[in-house]
This record gives sequence, C-alpha cells and structure tokens, in this order.
Amino acid sequence: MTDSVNSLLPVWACLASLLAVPAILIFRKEPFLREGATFVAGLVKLGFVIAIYQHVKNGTAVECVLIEGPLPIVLRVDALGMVFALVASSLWILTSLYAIGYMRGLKEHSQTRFFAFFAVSLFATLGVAFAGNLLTLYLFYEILSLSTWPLVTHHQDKEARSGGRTYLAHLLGTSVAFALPALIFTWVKTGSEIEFGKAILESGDLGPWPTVALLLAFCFGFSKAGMMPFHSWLPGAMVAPTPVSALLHAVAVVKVGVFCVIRVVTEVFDTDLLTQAIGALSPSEILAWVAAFTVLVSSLIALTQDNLKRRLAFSTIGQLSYIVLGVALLHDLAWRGSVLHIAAHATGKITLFFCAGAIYVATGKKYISQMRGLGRRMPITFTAFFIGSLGVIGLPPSLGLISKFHLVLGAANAGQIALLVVFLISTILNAAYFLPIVYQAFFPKSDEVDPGEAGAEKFSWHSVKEAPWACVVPLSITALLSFGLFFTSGFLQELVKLFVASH
Amino acid sequence: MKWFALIAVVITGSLLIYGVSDFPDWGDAQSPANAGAKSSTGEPIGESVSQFYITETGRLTHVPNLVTAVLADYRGYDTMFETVVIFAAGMAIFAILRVLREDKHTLGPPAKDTTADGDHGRIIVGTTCKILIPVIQLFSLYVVAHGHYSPGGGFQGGVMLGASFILLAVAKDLGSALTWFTEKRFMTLACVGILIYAGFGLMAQFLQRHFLDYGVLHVILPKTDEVMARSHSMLGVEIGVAFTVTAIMFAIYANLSSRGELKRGL
Amino acid sequence: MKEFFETSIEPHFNYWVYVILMMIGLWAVIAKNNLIKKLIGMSIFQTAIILFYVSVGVKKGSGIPIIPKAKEAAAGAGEHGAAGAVNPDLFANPLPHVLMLTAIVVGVSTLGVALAVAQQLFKDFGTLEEDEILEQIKTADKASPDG
Amino acid sequence: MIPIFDYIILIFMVIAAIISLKVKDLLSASMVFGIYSFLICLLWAEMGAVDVAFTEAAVGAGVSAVFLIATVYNTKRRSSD
Amino acid sequence: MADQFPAIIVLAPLFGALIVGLAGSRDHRICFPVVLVSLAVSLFASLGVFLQVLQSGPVSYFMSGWDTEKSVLGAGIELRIDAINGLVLIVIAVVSILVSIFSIRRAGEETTEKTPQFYVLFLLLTVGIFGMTVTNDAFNLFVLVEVSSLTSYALIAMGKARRGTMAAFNYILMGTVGASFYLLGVGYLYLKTGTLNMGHIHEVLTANGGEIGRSPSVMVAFVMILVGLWIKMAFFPLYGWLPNAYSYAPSTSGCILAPLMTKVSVYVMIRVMLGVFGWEWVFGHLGWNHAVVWLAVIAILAGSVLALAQRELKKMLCYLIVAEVGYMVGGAWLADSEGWGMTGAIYHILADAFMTLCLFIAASILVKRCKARRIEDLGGMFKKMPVTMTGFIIGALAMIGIPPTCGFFSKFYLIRGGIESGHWEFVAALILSSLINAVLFFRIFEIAFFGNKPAEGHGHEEGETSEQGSIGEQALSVREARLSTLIPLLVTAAIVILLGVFNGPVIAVIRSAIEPLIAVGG
Repeated sequence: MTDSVNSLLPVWACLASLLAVPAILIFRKEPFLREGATFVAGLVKLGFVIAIYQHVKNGTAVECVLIEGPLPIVLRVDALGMVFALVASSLWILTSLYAIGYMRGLKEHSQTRFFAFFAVSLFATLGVAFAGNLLTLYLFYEILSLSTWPLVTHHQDKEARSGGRTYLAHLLGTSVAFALPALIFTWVKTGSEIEFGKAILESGDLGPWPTVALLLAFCFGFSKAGMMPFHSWLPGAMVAPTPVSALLHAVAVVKVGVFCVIRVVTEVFDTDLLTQAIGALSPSEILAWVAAFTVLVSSLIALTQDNLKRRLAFSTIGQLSYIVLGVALLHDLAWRGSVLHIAAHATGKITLFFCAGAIYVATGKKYISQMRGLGRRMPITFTAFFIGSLGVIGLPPSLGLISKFHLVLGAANAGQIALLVVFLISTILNAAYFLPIVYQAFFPKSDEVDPGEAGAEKFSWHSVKEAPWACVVPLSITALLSFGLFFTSGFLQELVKLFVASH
Repeated sequence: MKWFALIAVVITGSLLIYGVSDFPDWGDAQSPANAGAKSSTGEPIGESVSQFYITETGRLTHVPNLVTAVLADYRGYDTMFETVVIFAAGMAIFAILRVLREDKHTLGPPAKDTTADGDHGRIIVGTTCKILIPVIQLFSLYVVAHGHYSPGGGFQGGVMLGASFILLAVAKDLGSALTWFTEKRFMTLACVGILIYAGFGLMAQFLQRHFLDYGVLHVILPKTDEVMARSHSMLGVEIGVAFTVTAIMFAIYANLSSRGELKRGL
Repeated sequence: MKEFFETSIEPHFNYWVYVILMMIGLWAVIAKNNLIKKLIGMSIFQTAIILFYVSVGVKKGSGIPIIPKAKEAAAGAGEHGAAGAVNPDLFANPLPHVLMLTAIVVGVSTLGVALAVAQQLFKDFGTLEEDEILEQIKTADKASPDG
Repeated sequence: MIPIFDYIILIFMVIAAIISLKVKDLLSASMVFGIYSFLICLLWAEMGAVDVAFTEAAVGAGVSAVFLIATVYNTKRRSSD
Repeated sequence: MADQFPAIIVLAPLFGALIVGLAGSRDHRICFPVVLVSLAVSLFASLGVFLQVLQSGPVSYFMSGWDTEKSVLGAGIELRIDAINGLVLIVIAVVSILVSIFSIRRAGEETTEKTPQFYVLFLLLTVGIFGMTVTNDAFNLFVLVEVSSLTSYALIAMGKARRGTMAAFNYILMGTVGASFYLLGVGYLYLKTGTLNMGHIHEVLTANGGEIGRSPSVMVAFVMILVGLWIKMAFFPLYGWLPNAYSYAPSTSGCILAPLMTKVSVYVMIRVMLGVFGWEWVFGHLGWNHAVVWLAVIAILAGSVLALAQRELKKMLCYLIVAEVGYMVGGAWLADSEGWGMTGAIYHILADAFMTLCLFIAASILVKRCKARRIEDLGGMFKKMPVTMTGFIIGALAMIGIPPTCGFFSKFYLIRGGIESGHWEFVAALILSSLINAVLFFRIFEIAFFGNKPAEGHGHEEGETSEQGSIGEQALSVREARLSTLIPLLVTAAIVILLGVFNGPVIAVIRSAIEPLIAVGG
C-alpha cells in the first residue's frame, strides 16, 4: 500500500479541459481564439498532470474525495493512472494541433462543436485515469461514451448515422447490461466497498463460476477494450474524422477500455479468486484465452482490409487484447508489459492514424491499394508511418519492443507457453499487415505508379504534396516520441514498477 | 368489454363478500367502530373515538348535534377541504365549459317547446315558484343557523339555498336568475365562503394556537368562554360553508344548463 | 324461518346489499356504452359505499346522534348515576355520518365536473356513445395524428 | 325499528338501480336515479343518520338529478343501452 | 411561528388560490405573483419543518387543537411529518414553483382568458398534493385525494384537444373508482379498528400480537386501498387512463401532473404500507411481495415496450411514467431485510419527479415551438434549439440511468435491493428497461442530430458561415424558446444532476427514517 496525500490537483487536471468548453463556445466566431483556448487548456492540463507526477513518482497516491456517502465519488491518482494520464494529456495537445490542420484543410462544418466535445471527452478520459473507485470509473466511462458520440457522427450523413448507432449500442448497451450489474453486485457483495487501493473482493468471497461471470461481465461491460464479440463498434466508428479516430483508437476511448480492465483485474479481484480452478482452467485463463482469440482473429481480419483506417482499426482490436492478455497472465512482468503497452501502442497508433489522415487531406485516398508510390511524394508522412508501425509491431527502436518483451517474458515465466506462441504469431501477422504498406509506398513497381482504375477522376501524382504543416508537425512529433521513448522509457518503467509493487 | 367488466365485478364482489363474512353483526353497539377496538380478552386498545364524541361533546363544545360538532370542530379540517372540493368543482366546470367568447362552433339553442301550451303551463309554475322560493330560502337559512340543535348545517342549507335559485332558473329562465345572482357575484361568494372558514382557522393561528382551534377565539368574541367560543365559531364556519355551497351549486347548474354560455337555461 | 332470518340474513344483510349495489355500479362504469349511463353507475357505486359506512355506525335501539340538554341529563342519571355522563350506546355513532356528508359532497362535485366534461365531449364529437367517440378518434388518427 | 321495512327499501333500491341503468331514455334514467336517491335517503333516516339523509335528499335526489337532467337536455336523450 | 409550519405548507397555496379567485378575474397580471409567493411560503415552511424533523424527529400537528391531552388520539386530524415526507414536500414545492414559472406566458396562451381559473386550479392541486403528503388521517387523505383529482380532471379537460377531453372523462371514471376503493378500504379498517388516525390504526392492528391484523377484512381493506392507489398511480394493468390524459392536456397541466400525481400516490402507498399496516404485516403476514414484484416487472417491461411503439413524443414519455411507476412499486415491495429496495423506491420518487419534469418541460417546448408532436418532426433540433435540447438530454440521460444524474443512483439502490432480496427478475427488468430507454432516447437524439433524412455524403462546407447546415427540413425560423420556459428547464436539469451527485445525504436521511420502521417489524 502506498501513502496518499489529499490534494485538489486531480480535480483541476480534470476540469482544465472542461473549463475550456465555455471559452470554445464563446469564441465560436473567432477560430484562432477558439483553438487557442483548446491549446491553453491542453497545456494547463499537462502542467497539472506533471505536478501530480511529482507526487506519484515518489510512491505517493494523490487523493481527493469529491462526494462522500454510500456512493462516494473519489479521485485518486496512483502509478497506473499516472501513466495513462501522461499519455492522454500529452497526446491531446498534439491531437488538437493535428485536428486544426485536418479540419481546416478539409473545411469541415461545425468545428466549434467538434472542439467542444473533444475537450469534454478529454475531461472524461482523465476522470477515468484518476478514478478512485469503481463508481467514479463507471461515471467517467459513461460520460466518455456519450461525449464522443457527436464526434463519431460528426459528418451527419448516413454512414455516420449507422456508425454512431453501432458505436453507442455497443458501448452504452454493454456498459448498462454488463458493467452496471457487475458493479452493483460487487457493491452489494462487499457491503458498500468499492474503493480502489486493495482488492475489493477478497479470496473466499466468490466461487469459481461467479468469479468468471463477474470477470467477464466487467471485461465485456467495458467494451471499449474491444474484446470479441463486442468489437464491431471500432471499425464502425471509422466514419469519424481522422483526428477523432486518432483520439478514439489511440488515446482516449480504447485505452480507457483496457485501463478499466486492468483496474478490474488488479483491484477488484483478489489473485486467489482469479486462480481458482474450474476444470483445467482458471478464471484469469479464460479471460486470457478470450483475449488471445481476439488477438489472432482480428489480426487475420486486418490482413484482408484494404481501407487503411479499417486495417488500423482491426490492428487496434488486436493490440488492445494484447494488453488484456498481459493482465490476465497475472504475472509481474506481464503486467508491466501491459501498462507499458498502453503508452507504446498509443504513440505508435496515433502516428499511424495521423498519417492516414494526412494522406487523406493531401490526396483524398482511403485505400491501401491506391497508395503505391505515394511515399516518394510524402516522405515525411510515410517515414513517420514506418516508425509508428515499428512501434505497434514491436520492433526496435520503439517502446513497443520493450512492452512486448515484457509481455512475452511474462508469458514464459507464467508457464503459459501456448499464449506465448499467440504473442509470437500475432507479431508476425502485425508485420505482415503493416510493412507491405510502407514497402509499396516507397518501392512501387514502375507500372503501378499510375492513376487508379478507368473512370476514376484524373489524378495527378505530381501535384501531390505533403499535407499542411499542422498535420505533418504532430505526426512527426509522435513518431519521434515513439522512437525516443525507446531510449528514455526510464520514467515510465519506474511508474510501472511502482504499480506492480503495490499489488 | 362486457367480459372484462364481468370478471372485474365477480372478483371484486367475491373479495368484498369475503371481507363481509367476518364483520361484526349489523347494529352491534359494541363493534370496534362504535366502541373502540378490543383484544380477544376484551382489553380496549386505545380509546374509542366515537364514544369520546358522544360522551364529551356536550361538555367540550356545547353543541347537541354531534354530527355538527364533529363536522365543524373535531374534523373541521376535513370539512374545510370538503368545501374546497366544491369550490374546485365550481372552478373546474368554469374552466371546462364556460364559453367566454362567442364561438361559432357552439350548437344552436336546444329544441325547445315554445308553444302556447308551454306558456300556459309556465304561468302556473311561475306563480307557484314565486310563493315557494322565499319559503325555501327562509327555511334554508333556518337550516344553516339551527344546525347545532337539529339536523342540518352549512351543506344542507347551502344546497337548499342554491336549489332555490336553481328553481328560479328552471321556473322562469336562467337569465332572470342571473340578473341578480350574477356570475361575478356567485364566484366571489364562493371564494368568500372558504375565506370565512379558513379565516376562523387563521385567527386561531394568530392567537398562538393551532389552525381551526376555535376555543381561543373567546379572546375576541364578546361574553364567551372556550366552550361557547367553539359553539359560536362553528356557526361562523357553517355560514362560510353555506356561502360556498350555494354559490357553486348554482354555478354548476348555470353552466351545465346553458352549455357554459350563461344565457338561457332549460 | 324467523330464527334463520335473524341469525343468518339479518346480521349482514345491509352489507350484502351494499356489495350488490356497488357491483351494479362498477358494472355500469366499465360495461355501459353511454357516458351518462356510466356516470349514473358511478353515482350508484359511490352511494353504495355511503351505505356501507352508515351501516357501520348503526347501533340497534339507539337514537339519532343529537343529545338534547334535557335528555342528556336524563340519560346520564338513568344509566350511570354520574350527572352529565352520557351512555354512548343510546346514540348512533356520529363519525361515519360526518364522513359520509363529505363523501356525498365529493360525489356531487365529481358528478358535476364529469357532466361538464360530457357536455364538452358532446360539443366536440356530437355524441355521447363511447364506441362512436372512439371510432371518430381512430378515423382522425389515420388522417393526422395531431389534435 | 322494523327490519322488514329496511329490507323492502334495500330491495327496492337494487331494483331502482337496475332500472335506471336499463332504461334507454336518459331522462327517465335520471328520474329513476332521483328515486333511487330518495329511497336511500329514507333508509338513512331510518338508520338514524338524519344529517346524511337530509344531505342526500338535497344533493342526491335534488341537485344531482337536476344536473343530470340539464345535461341530458343539452345533449341526447336516447341512449344505445 | 415555527410550530405552525405543517399547517402553513397546506394553507399558503389555499389562501393563494382564494386571492387569485377573488382578484384574478379583475386583473390577470396579479395571478402569477400570488402563485409564486404562496408556493414560496410553502417551500419555506417545508424546509423549516424538514429541519425540525432532522433535529428532533417526526413533527405532529393537531388540527383544531384536539391533541392527545385534550382528547383521545384520532378525535382530531393529525398532520405528521417525518424525514421521508419532509423530502417529498420539498420536492412538491420546488416542482410546483418551477412549473409556475414555466406557465407565466404559457398559461395565458393555452387557457384563453381562463388564466385565473387555471391558477386557482393549479394552486388547489398543490394544496391537495401537499395535504396528501402531510396528513396522518386516513379519511382526510381521501378528501385531499379528491381535491387533487378534481383539479387535475379540470386541468386536463381545459385543453383544446378533443382527445384530451375524452381522456379526462376516462380519468374521472377511473379516478373516482380508485378513490372509492380507497375509501372502502378505509371503511373496512375503521370497522375493524374504530379509528381513522394512521398511527392509531397501526397500534390497533399490531396490538396483542397482531390478532386484529389477521382478520380477513383487514386483508380486504389492504387490497382495496392498494388497488385504489394503483389506479391513481397508473400501475401496470390499471394505467389505461394515463397516456392520453397527460399527453393531450395543456402543456402547463401536463408539466405539473406528470411529475407529481403518480409520485405522490406512490408515496401514499409506501406510507400506508409502512405507517398503517407495518412492515411485518405487509411482508410477513401477507407475503405477497413476490407476486407484486412480478407485476412490477411486467409493468416496467410493458411500459418500456409500449413507449418504444409510440411515435409521439409526449405519449412516449407517458408510457415511460408507467414504467417508472413499476420501478417504484417494485422497489417498495422488494422487502429485502435492510430495506434497500424501499430506500431506492423513495429516492426514485424524488428523482423521478425532477426527471419527468425536465422531460415534460422540454417536450412541451419542442411541441409548441416546432409543432413537433411526432418524433420524426424533431429533425435538426440540436442546431435550432441547443439549450432546450440540452435540458432534454439531461432528463433523458437520467431516465436511461447514466451517471451522475439522479436516475442512475436510484436505479443503483433499486438494483441493490433486487440483488439482496434475490429478485433477479426485477434486476433484469431494470437493466432491460434502461437499455430500451437508451434506444428510445437515442433514436430521438439521432433524429435531432441528423435531421430526418441524413444528407447523402457529408458536406464539407465553407467553414463557419454555413453553421446552420443543410440538415433541417423545418423552417429555419424556429428559434430558441423564451427565457421563462428555459429557466425552469435548466434549473430542473441542474437539480437532476445535483440530486444525483449529492445522493449521499439524501439516502442517509431516508435510511435513518425507514430503519426504525423496519426494526419494529423485526
């Protein structure tokens, strides 16, 4: 158990982006001031998070009880929350920068609404990161689901409508149908005890089958984690503008899902509960196999996708299940790998999405088959894409290597050789669906550098230039980040060690 | 619908009969309702309200008619709201039916028998009413005032007074009844009636007692003690009730018989 | 015969009749088609309840609940000896009577309002038969769902 | 107290209730309803509830019936049931 | 002064009504200030008496001064306020004040020169509802039920829609039958116990090991009272009068009736269950809780499914009320040993009053402003009326049960009750109805967000200049509602959230009030 200090810092860190909303609304006629407000809020937020980091790195949790009572609302920052908060708040600034370039580049409508809900969703994301009990976690989880809906359906066309429907139906439906009952059941079972900090359900509280049911109810309930069979919202949500996809798939939404799963596995259940035997398996192993299944199937599907964003989406599903799988291994090293993979995947995947968006802004191309040779025209973008994909595959030099290394070691040490094989196979699959894109972009066969099919509009490769600077700069930064974290991952590893040590 | 009604009736009926099976005998003076609940050993549980009313009312309120005493004093709060119910009904009917502007959609006058024969009958009726109405009104005032000693009180007197105006409207026509008892007057009268009632209660409150605790009014009523103050105040509230009831009974009739136009009645 | 009458029928006869009246009223409220008939049924229903209450307050051989000053003294002296005390068994229970005064008044108020609504319905639909009104509403629904 | 008097009134009340609901002419139904109220008022007077009887006479047999008649007069006199 | 608070709560609106009745027709402008002042006095008195209750336990007030020293218990009429009805009183006062603000201009438009009468009825309705909540006398409750019923019949029938008139007629029949059943039940109780005071009845029923309580006629009395109240609150098989009545009533009437009438009836049911018959009798002796919970489950599902089938906004909300009544009745009958279901039901009374008010005000604005009676007509409303839609969303989220609105927390406690009492069917019904509500409301949000037919392919328009978008088919002249309707809406929305966030103290008050009632039964 760690010490804790009381402080309002977490509240301010959360509120920083919420308070930006009125400013954004007031300056709706002045685009520069409006986006300025977003930036200022982002920087302020990051500042608060770093201020909290100064406490957390010494092993002290920062706590703030907002509402007392039988159902308290508590913010509590520990090492795990800190990792996520750092990732989310730093990447928000970059995403905002990118969003400006993207939205202006495409002259999108309703930009004020867009930025306002963007800020709200960041508020909710940090809320999840700092949640001090299950109820607070659920509260911000739901706010996030709702506040991202207008972002997903931003285009307000037919496609957006059906995408938005799938999105909400999955996220809201599962959270109400599974997570809420599981939450209340936990609350009742423990006699109003839902605080994080020690295992909520102690050993002996539940038999093996109820444990499995509760565990799966939580994990499927927090379906932002994208575990099959509740994954299909992710590709559906691809109708959103690319900055949103980046936010959804790299930073906020999906990471909130896996974050919740990590919280549940590490804080709700005592280890003894998860290792009770049901036949040959234990509850945690059942979860691990569900995740493993997701990893493999989603990677295979990703191989078949031609739409770049859809391929990225299925890749995300697989990567998320890595994290879940790592957690389910119940091994120190695997846990470390899981948490690190949050950061690794976030930086890598956000780069990839930024690149996809930049390509779309510059050329209007969505499909991989149309991108042959494009790397020569947009070298920065595709270099960044390459670095990002390295991070996601887990090749050096990227943070992804470190996290995957831990995961694999964890699987080996936990004695789960079958799951180890899953990791390895899926890594190969990852490489198989990313590297050809890069390869074809830079080294096309000469006859393929030709405009698309007959009947398509005339498209001149020579007019293609890099996307606007506001798009290119962020993606360069994230690529550098993904690259640089390989060398400077020390502070993250310290945090992760703190997290693992506290359990 | 008929089948549904049959089922509902049979179920409710059998349930009620089932309840009846364990009632005390009809007219049993020692039944719980009349003499208070008793345990199987005959021990009374709490005191009997009814017996308290019968034995103590004379001493506490000096009113021989127990019903009036209970109505206007012990359960005066109930009776005030009973008056409010009537008032609300009057307001409701005004709100629903009253036609304030000439509306094209209203139907023409009801088919009315205006032959000479009808006029002939009208003379007899009119004359009878001319004689009868003052008598009724006088009697109804007596009923209101004498409610302490004999059956009657504000409601009965009020209804009769209202009925006398209705009789006038039936015998002549609504218009002539309305010439004196105009809408503004009867609506005001209805309000004033409740105001009188609630005013008595409020006065008790101003004198640091509970609402409707008339006993304290001996402070302001001349030559009374607590008991007589109750008796006198009861008369006051009965008059209030009578005002409201009179006004609203007539108002309801006036609106119903003229479809809210207040022009011609039946 | 007389004995049977006194032991089996008499004690609860009032209550049985009230149930019968009440069921007649309830039947009319639900099953009758004409709105005025429904209201008459409703009034019968209410009076049945009043009948029940008044029957509760009856004491065999008692008088009306008015205690004249002279009688009060006599009753007190005759039964209990203590002057001024009244034998409660000699007077009907006043409480149900009071309650039922209220109920009657409530009943007439409700009837008045209901009749006003019925007249309004007649203005709108030109009929007071429930099935015809529902038919008209259904037709209007098909044409336009508003109003 | 004469119980048989009681019973006769009670039985007549039931009959009056049924008639007032069976008659197709609403004006007659209103009148029969007035009779019903009058019977019940007799019954109460006989049971010692003089105040209730008085009120019922004024309200039930008098005003209620008048209200019903006024409405019937302003709407339709015939009823389908 | 302070000891008169219980009476003042009821009397202030009564005097207000009389003043409006006397002076209102001379000058319509005085109506609103009088209404507001009298309701504010009620609110003040409710708060005052609630504080007294918190400090020193339940407060009794004997009308006409016939307290137990001067006479026997039950000779006079007792008002009794404990923590639970203290809360309900505050809710009633706040809701009616908000609705009165909402009605400033509305009432005049909808009632065509009958504004004073409208306000008289409005105030008398609050008198009835306040009275029902404070009284401790079973018969007085009946009288006040009739006050509130008569006024609500009139408030509904005042509308111009002829379907509303027919609905009002059905409501009169159903309401009268319901009230009569209640009266009959009270009569049976009186026959057995010889008293009308609720506390006294409870004493008699439980005395001597509860021998009187075991007689069949007491059981019949309970059934009659229960059925009567179920009709009043539109519990499932008896809900037929509600949807048309509330949806075709004038909007101001709908806004005051929908949040208050059913909720107060539920409160009365709980009071009768706990205060008159007692926990032990209802759940121990009678033991029908399983049947009633199943009925509630059916009510919840039927209400939700019927709501799903509606195409009109207000009717949909009305069917949701039917479902919500199922929540409350089910919760009250869960009978788990710690009373969590009851806690949830009472909290839901408070929460649902504000949720319903929020939705009804928003729906009334939408129906009025854009003639959008049907859900399909709401296209593009987010653009045109953002503030109204914000209020609507908050109400809707509360209905679905999204934190931190109060709807979430009430569901939370109800589900807890369901789990502890082992009524898994109730838990499942709650969750299913949440999901159905989510579908319902997101269907509306979608239409309001996209317009009826979403554009083919999204438009990349010229920056901010075309902020209006191409989505709406409605005339663009539809603008935001006026301030007098927006203020109550936003205040209600804020209350919905605040009541949820600060549920802790409210729950603590409710728990402290019902724990002794449960303990008495064992």
